[in-house]
Amino acid sequence: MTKRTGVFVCHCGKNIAATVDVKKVAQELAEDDGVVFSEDYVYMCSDPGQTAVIDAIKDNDLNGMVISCCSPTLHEKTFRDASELGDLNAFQCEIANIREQCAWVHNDMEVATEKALKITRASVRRVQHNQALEPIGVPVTRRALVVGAGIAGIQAALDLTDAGLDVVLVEKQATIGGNMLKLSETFPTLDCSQCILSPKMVSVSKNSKIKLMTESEVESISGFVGNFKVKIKKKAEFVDPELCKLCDDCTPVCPVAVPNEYDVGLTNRRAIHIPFAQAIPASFTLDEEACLGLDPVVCGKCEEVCDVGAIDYDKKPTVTEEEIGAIVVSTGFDLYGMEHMGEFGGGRYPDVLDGLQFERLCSASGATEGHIMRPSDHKVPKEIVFIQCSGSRDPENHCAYCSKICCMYTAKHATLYKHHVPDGQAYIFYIDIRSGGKGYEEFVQRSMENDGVIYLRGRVSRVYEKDGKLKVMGVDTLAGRNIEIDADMVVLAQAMEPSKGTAEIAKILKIGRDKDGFLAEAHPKLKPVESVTAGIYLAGAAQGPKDIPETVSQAGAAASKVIALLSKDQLAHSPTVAKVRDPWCTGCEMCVDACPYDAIALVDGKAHVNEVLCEGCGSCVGVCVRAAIDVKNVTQLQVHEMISAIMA
Amino acid sequence: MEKILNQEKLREWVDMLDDCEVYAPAFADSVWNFARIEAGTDIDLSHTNTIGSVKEFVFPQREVFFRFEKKDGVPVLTPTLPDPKPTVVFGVRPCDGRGMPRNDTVFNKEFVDPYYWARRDKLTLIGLACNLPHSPNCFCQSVGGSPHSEDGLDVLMTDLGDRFHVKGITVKGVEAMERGRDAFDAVRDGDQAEVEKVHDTSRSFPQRPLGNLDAIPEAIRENFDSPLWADMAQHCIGCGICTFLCPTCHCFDINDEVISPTTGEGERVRTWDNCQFPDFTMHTSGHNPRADLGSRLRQRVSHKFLYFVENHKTQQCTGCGRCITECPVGIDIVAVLERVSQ
Amino acid sequence: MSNPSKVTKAEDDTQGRASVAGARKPGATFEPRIVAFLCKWCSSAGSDLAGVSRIQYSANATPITIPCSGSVSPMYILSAFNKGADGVLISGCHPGDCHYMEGNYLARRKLYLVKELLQFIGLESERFRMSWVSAAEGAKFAEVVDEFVEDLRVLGPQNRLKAKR
Amino acid sequence: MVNVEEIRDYAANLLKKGEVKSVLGFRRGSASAFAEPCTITDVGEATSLVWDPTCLNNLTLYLVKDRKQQAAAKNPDNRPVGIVAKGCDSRAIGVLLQENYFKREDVVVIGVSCEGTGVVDPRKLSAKLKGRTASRVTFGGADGINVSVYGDETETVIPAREILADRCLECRAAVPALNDVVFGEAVGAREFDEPFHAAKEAESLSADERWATWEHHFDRCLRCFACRAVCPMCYCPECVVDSTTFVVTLGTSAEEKANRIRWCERSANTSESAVYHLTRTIHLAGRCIDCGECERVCPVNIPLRLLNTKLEKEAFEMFEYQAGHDIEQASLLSSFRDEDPNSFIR
Amino acid sequence: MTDNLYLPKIGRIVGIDEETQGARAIKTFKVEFPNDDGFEHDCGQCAMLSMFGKGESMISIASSPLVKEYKQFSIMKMGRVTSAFHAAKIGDFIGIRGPYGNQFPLNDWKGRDLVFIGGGVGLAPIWPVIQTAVARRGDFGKITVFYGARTSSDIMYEADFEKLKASAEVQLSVDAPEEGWPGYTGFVPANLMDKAPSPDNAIAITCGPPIMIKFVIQNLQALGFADEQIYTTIENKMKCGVGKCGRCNVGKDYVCVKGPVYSWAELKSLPQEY
Ligand SMILES: Cc1cc2nc3c(=O)[nH]c(=O)nc-3n(C[C@H](O)[C@H](O)[C@H](O)COP(=O)(O)OP(=O)(O)OC[C@H]3O[C@@H](n4cnc5c(N)ncnc54)[C@H](O)[C@@H]3O)c2cc1C
Ligand SMILES: Cc1cc2nc3c(=O)[nH]c(=O)nc-3n(C[C@H](O)[C@H](O)[C@H](O)COP(=O)(O)OP(=O)(O)OC[C@H]3O[C@@H](n4cnc5c(N)ncnc54)[C@H](O)[C@@H]3O)c2cc1C
Ligand code: SF4
Ligand code: SF4
Ligand code: SF4
Ligand code: SF4
Ligand code: SF4
Ligand code: SF4
Repeated sequence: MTKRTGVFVCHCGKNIAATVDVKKVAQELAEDDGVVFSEDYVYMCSDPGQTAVIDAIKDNDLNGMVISCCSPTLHEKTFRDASELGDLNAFQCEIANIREQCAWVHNDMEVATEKALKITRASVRRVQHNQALEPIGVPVTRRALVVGAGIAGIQAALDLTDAGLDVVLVEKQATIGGNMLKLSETFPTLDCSQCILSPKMVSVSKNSKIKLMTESEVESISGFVGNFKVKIKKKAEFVDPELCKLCDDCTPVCPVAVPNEYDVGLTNRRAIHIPFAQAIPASFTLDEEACLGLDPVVCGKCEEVCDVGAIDYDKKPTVTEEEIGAIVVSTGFDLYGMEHMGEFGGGRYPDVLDGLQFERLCSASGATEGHIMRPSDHKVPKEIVFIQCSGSRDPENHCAYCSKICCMYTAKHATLYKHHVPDGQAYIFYIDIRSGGKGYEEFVQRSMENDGVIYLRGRVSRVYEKDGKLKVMGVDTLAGRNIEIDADMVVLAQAMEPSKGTAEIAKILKIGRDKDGFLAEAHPKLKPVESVTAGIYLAGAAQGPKDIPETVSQAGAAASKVIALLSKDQLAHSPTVAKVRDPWCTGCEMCVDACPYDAIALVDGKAHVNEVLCEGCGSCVGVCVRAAIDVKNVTQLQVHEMISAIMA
Repeated sequence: MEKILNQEKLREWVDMLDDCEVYAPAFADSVWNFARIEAGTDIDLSHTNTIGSVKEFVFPQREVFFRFEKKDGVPVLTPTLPDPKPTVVFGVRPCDGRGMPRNDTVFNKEFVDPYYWARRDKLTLIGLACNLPHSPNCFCQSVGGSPHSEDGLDVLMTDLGDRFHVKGITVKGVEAMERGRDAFDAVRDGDQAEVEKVHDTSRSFPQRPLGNLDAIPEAIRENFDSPLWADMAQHCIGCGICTFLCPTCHCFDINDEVISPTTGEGERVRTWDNCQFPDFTMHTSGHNPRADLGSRLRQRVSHKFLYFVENHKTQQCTGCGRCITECPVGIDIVAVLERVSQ
Repeated sequence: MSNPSKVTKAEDDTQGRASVAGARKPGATFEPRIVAFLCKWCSSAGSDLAGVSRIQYSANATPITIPCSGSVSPMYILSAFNKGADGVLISGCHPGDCHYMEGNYLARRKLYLVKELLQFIGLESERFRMSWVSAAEGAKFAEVVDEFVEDLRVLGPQNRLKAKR
Repeated sequence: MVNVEEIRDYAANLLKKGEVKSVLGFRRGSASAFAEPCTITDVGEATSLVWDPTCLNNLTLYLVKDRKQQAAAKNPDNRPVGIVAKGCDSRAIGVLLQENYFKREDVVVIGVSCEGTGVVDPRKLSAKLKGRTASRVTFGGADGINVSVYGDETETVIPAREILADRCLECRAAVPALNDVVFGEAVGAREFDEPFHAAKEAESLSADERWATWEHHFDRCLRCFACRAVCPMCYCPECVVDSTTFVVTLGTSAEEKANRIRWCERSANTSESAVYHLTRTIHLAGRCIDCGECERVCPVNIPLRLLNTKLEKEAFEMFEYQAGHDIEQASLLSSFRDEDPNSFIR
Repeated sequence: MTDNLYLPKIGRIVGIDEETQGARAIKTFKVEFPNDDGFEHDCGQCAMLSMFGKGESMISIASSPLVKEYKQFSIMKMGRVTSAFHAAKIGDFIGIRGPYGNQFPLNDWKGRDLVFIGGGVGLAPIWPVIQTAVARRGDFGKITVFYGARTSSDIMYEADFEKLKASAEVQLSVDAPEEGWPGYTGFVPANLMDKAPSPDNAIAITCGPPIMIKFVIQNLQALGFADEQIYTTIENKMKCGVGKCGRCNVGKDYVCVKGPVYSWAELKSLPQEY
């Protein structure tokens, strides 16, 4: 086919034209092979600009065009849409980025023009080998999977069912609720966490559109957006939730006591137990690891006492496969391990607690039924020190990022402490206070003013035990003095980190993680709830530290993305996928091994690409020694042409 | 012109050719090959046959025909005819020497190849007779040559132990000898006899027989469609070493090498090619008249021992034995001819 | 374990400096030509960020945006050098951050081998460079390019693999 | 000592029982003192089989050739092929199996252990004889290799160390691991030379020195592609460095042929030859099993093995990868480990 | 100094005709010599055409030797060079050297009937013969032209065929049945058999795809044409065009020099290598 390529060079007002001689670029390109139209224009993306493009396509019968303008992330879609309006396939339009990658970063006109020419010329050579492509249509399963049933997962699941979708809600613990279940009151309004959470948990259990699977984890996934197949492994269900009457006859007979995770280790529980009074599903559960061996010969006491015969040691783990259209991942957070905070006595002194443990101390359902007392001697602490940013914002030793909520929950903790111990004194060491949020700043102010909390700006260098007290050595940088406090209790506002197993689930679901290990959003601004893999969305603290309101809104956002996605009969998958040149392929399977999406399989001894699974990353291209595979519209020929255009 | 050159005077002669580029065999990377000689002291004529043949001096691996570029939209061509310095090559074995006239024929017939001749005209070949065939694969005598053949050489030297007998054969050769006049001594009584003796001895060394040379063309012709070829080429890997190293193989490819796709600059280049490569004869359509190794072996052998004979009345093989010795899988043109002749 | 790149790096530098200083005419600055293969998701976005932040850097590197550093065929690198590039840069996402999960790990292994090979045949080690630049690291991108250009200025034009025409 | 009669009997038996259509082995040829490859199909021919340190070739190449022939044939004969294989050759079979080039049941591997020796390096021999041709090369037992030169039939013994191929001196797996039968003693590693020592030596030179070496070599390359032609791993239907479209099917369009990428030109000069050799080296990363064939066949003796072993060394030291060792493993370039070297990246 | 035979003359495309479309499109190019250094040619000869940067291809000169102002070439899009031609515009420059090869011995055919049988792009090499024969109408007996294409829109030189009808018998055929097609439907060899031209004092000249030639020759023989009465041209891959690069040989003949025109009698004496 004779090449009829159009080139459009944008001034972007003065943004480009100030450093790039756009006229020259347009003129020189007009001389290039196959270029039949080349012009510059003040604002390509404006309405008249786009009209000019559309007209030029028609008038010159263009079969390819390059818009030399800003980054393709901004206007690729604009121009591809314009292209379609001009009856030119969207994929015959390419963007040459001469603004961000040229005009804005250079100031010498001659040099920048030279580079703009190369960039544009390379794009022209590329587009001349572009294929017209149509998006690949994919049918949809109208069913969603939510992984992790903290508040994020619960909210997302409920929102999804509101839209009439079926949901599979997978939670690895025995009850849903996540970390919020452990909180006592919540800032800034100090309403009781469980009071606002329980109704939602109950809605989940009552909701016929939700298939709740606790003590379950995603084992593997195959398929693609709209058509995932997910294998879910459920631990052996030794206690039948249908039969269990919550009589609590079993726990007294159980000889094993282990730390209770819901009390963050402040209390113990039995091997057979109910995690929480309000647990959903409401049932006792048997901790396989703690149990003496599921063996009636060794123990078998609980089975004996259970009247209804709800206990069965012979139950096996089950794996079910679910067909799923889209996924919300809300696997939440864990607190950064206390053992890392050796200098603060974390993990060493019983009276150095983390934030969640303190929540449990404050909580009426907690170990002390809401009385704040030292775990070591059950004395009421009179002097209490809170250390903020414990493990956060410390790139050298701990986490580089700000955990965002610690300022707020520490203020909450100090306030709650004053409510429980009016004659006590609370100190807070902080670096600075970050209280952005509705009513948050006021909340912090109140804790200072009404509750007499002493805020000390500075770092704590060491906490050690001396004479039954915890000596807190710190500096007050505002006053410029060293500070020593003999505290009864120290609470570390530990950093939030991705919950254990985030790496694994990310790997299983083939979604990326950011440098801190949180699940990576597709775009930090424009796609904050999308993961990098189509059809998988993120919600809650798994994506980054956040508080409940933010978690809930993100969950809603993720849900609405899923709803939008699954509202279509067919999904459009990008057609820039890999294509095998059959006669060249020898079936060596290197591409099969390299493909991160398992999109390639051998069929009759030749590699075959499942276009719907293929994301067009080109990992296969990079490994095929025979050059038998290419990604459409970024073929090796095209890259070769670009290299030669640049080096010419 | 016949002269005597004492062994130690050889360098003097070389030094007196200082306005020429002088090449002589050198042993490097475990092979003998022709290398530029800077001074007479570098010369070493203890060589066996060089791996590359003298054809490289007239038919280099890469020859630029012309440069092209676009000026104001019009192609401008600049021919790049070589203009080499006069070149003298020492130590050319007679089999290589015999290759030259055969190449001359090819580059002269019907159309004269200016690139070849620009180099050829400046080339003087100083041969060295073989006192002993250097390899069991030599068969120069079986193809009508001899270890002291003068065919194609400008000068023939014969090693008499402490001295060389040097014979100018062509005008160019005599000229080269004239230039080194002072280094030479006159031929004395008995020298001639000694030369004869050396030549006789080397001729008497057994060489691989080819049988009746005249009967070979007919034998090949008869066997054109024989399955023999495929059988004999069974282990051929199609590498083309046999032809690249052959002093008489001259096939080439012509390609455009682009320097800048934007300015349309580039060069049209001739490179070596040969009939053992699959794409040599493959049409764009994929059709290939010589698609298998058997037919390609047949082409190589037929070209040398049938077609060339039909066209030019002589074999296009000088019995240097390179294709036999260097074939990585032991394909042996003498054995092939033997089988075909049976 | 001996890493030849480490052993030879210092030498390369000094030799490069010495030979180029001798060869270059005084006053004439040599402008290296770099082909930069940028991953669409990170380094290309990072260079966009450099643009948005108006960070000024050398114009010697012309970008080619590719889907992922893992899609780089060694042929691209060889070809760029063959076509006369003084330096080749490949920039992708930090380990663990690959938009496609694993592409950059595949790239790392492959490009390590390419780098080792190029050095082994005696291409100056500074001419081939790989970097991790995320979408957030506009400044780093500028730095990587500037540093590269500086290093190449010292080395002078690349003639070893450049097509002899 | 490998008893060649055993190999002959075994081969004859395979043919007799019809378990294979042919046996690839070595026989004495007319062209030189070295053995030449042969394909025997008749039981009677088995007596011509030989086995000694002049059996240089890696016959695996002919398994590849056979597969190509059968694929093109109208009536393919897909019966198994027997092959005499040294340690290195069996690794080549391993890689080909790993890459699904054929199936295990398509080949009967008649393994021969190189025991305490290996094969003769013709280049070393040529260096010793200053280019003259050996007329006889025989195994001289523990002492080394007996050589007599054409025109002078006295026999000299050259110590094995001085004449065996470098790869044999460095070999750590001289017994074919992949086999159906092995002849000879299982002497695996021997104490001649450190693996990769030539590559390590080269690394210790400066970049300029290394370039001087390779410029010299690339410049000498004839671009005959014998190195590629002989390589069992270069089985691609069309090599990326060729600019001809070899694979022409009904569906191959003119555009496709016209747009065949020319990564390098056919010209034999340093730059184009460099692209060719670097391409080949990188394509053989994790696939080259060090049979040394490319180096052996090179008419101008370019030390190609050095390039390949360089990457073999990196694969081994950096990625703990050895070509042809594990046919189930993902290949070097299509796999990775989290702990792969990272420090070279900025 | 001798002429530099590898240095092409510069030609300029002054006309482009799209003959057929599809996978194997054919275009006819009219080429002039802007430097007035053109050459004369004979029927059946070829020229090496080049697109600088792409390479050279041997192409038959499709215009009559009597036309001096320009030369005409019909090129099928096959690979690198031919695709470059297909992308060319009027006004583009090309390289051209030649003429190469032998010619149809038109003078030996005086007074005889001429039967031309062409298919596809194979019409190009015999077209100048037809043109010349028609121009020298009196020299020959009956002139018949058989030509077959896939469909009616694939017929080359369509306009010229109309003119041709005045001086020759034209037998057109298409492979695929078409509504309203006045000519023959079916392959050329069948059409030939159908019309059965007499071999008496006739010469048959055929050119086309190998498979067509094979059947045409079979049929001609069946009609009683002797081997000496049948002429065709053969194509082998060529690079130099002057008998040196070594690849186009059929037996001892380099087709670029001794061919491409052969009588069937001659061809039969050569090995089958084309
Ligand atoms: C000490 C402290 C005090 C706080 N106080 C407040 C406050 O006062 N106000 C406020 O707004 N916010 C507060 N927060 C923040 C609040 O806890 C979080 O915003 C919220 O819990 C995040 O909810 P989530 O659903 O994202 O995560 P999580 O609550 O962590 O839920 C994640 C769920 O996913 C499950 N899960 C994890 N991995 C898997 C897997 N692989 N498969 C299946 N299930 C899995 C977990 O078991 C868990 O149930 C506080 C946080 C802390 C640490
Ligand atoms: C005597 C003769 C006359 C011809 N006349 C015509 C004609 O009139 N019209 C027409 O369309 N075609 C004709 N051809 C065929 C034409 O030469 C090839 O189709 C053309 O060379 C393909 O070149 P390419 O560059 O497109 O293909 P590529 O495969 O890209 O080119 C590779 C090179 O191979 C050579 N080559 C490949 N196939 C052939 C072939 N079949 N014949 C000769 N050389 C080849 C050419 O040198 C070409 O430069 C003729 C061929 C010959 C020998
Ligand atoms: S890597 Fe290439 S040759 Fe191997 S299976 Fe994949 S596409 Fe085919
Ligand atoms: S005969 Fe030998 S040298 Fe010639 S191509 Fe075949 S294998 Fe190579
Ligand atoms: S055919 Fe062989 S023996 Fe004869 S000249 Fe050529 S290389 Fe020498
Ligand atoms: S034998 Fe082959 S390569 Fe040699 S001249 Fe003849 S055709 Fe050419
Ligand atoms: S060099 Fe690479 S592409 Fe070429 S044949 Fe070898 S493996 Fe295949
Ligand atoms: S065998 Fe030697 S000369 Fe031939 S291409 Fe390979 S390296 Fe070059």
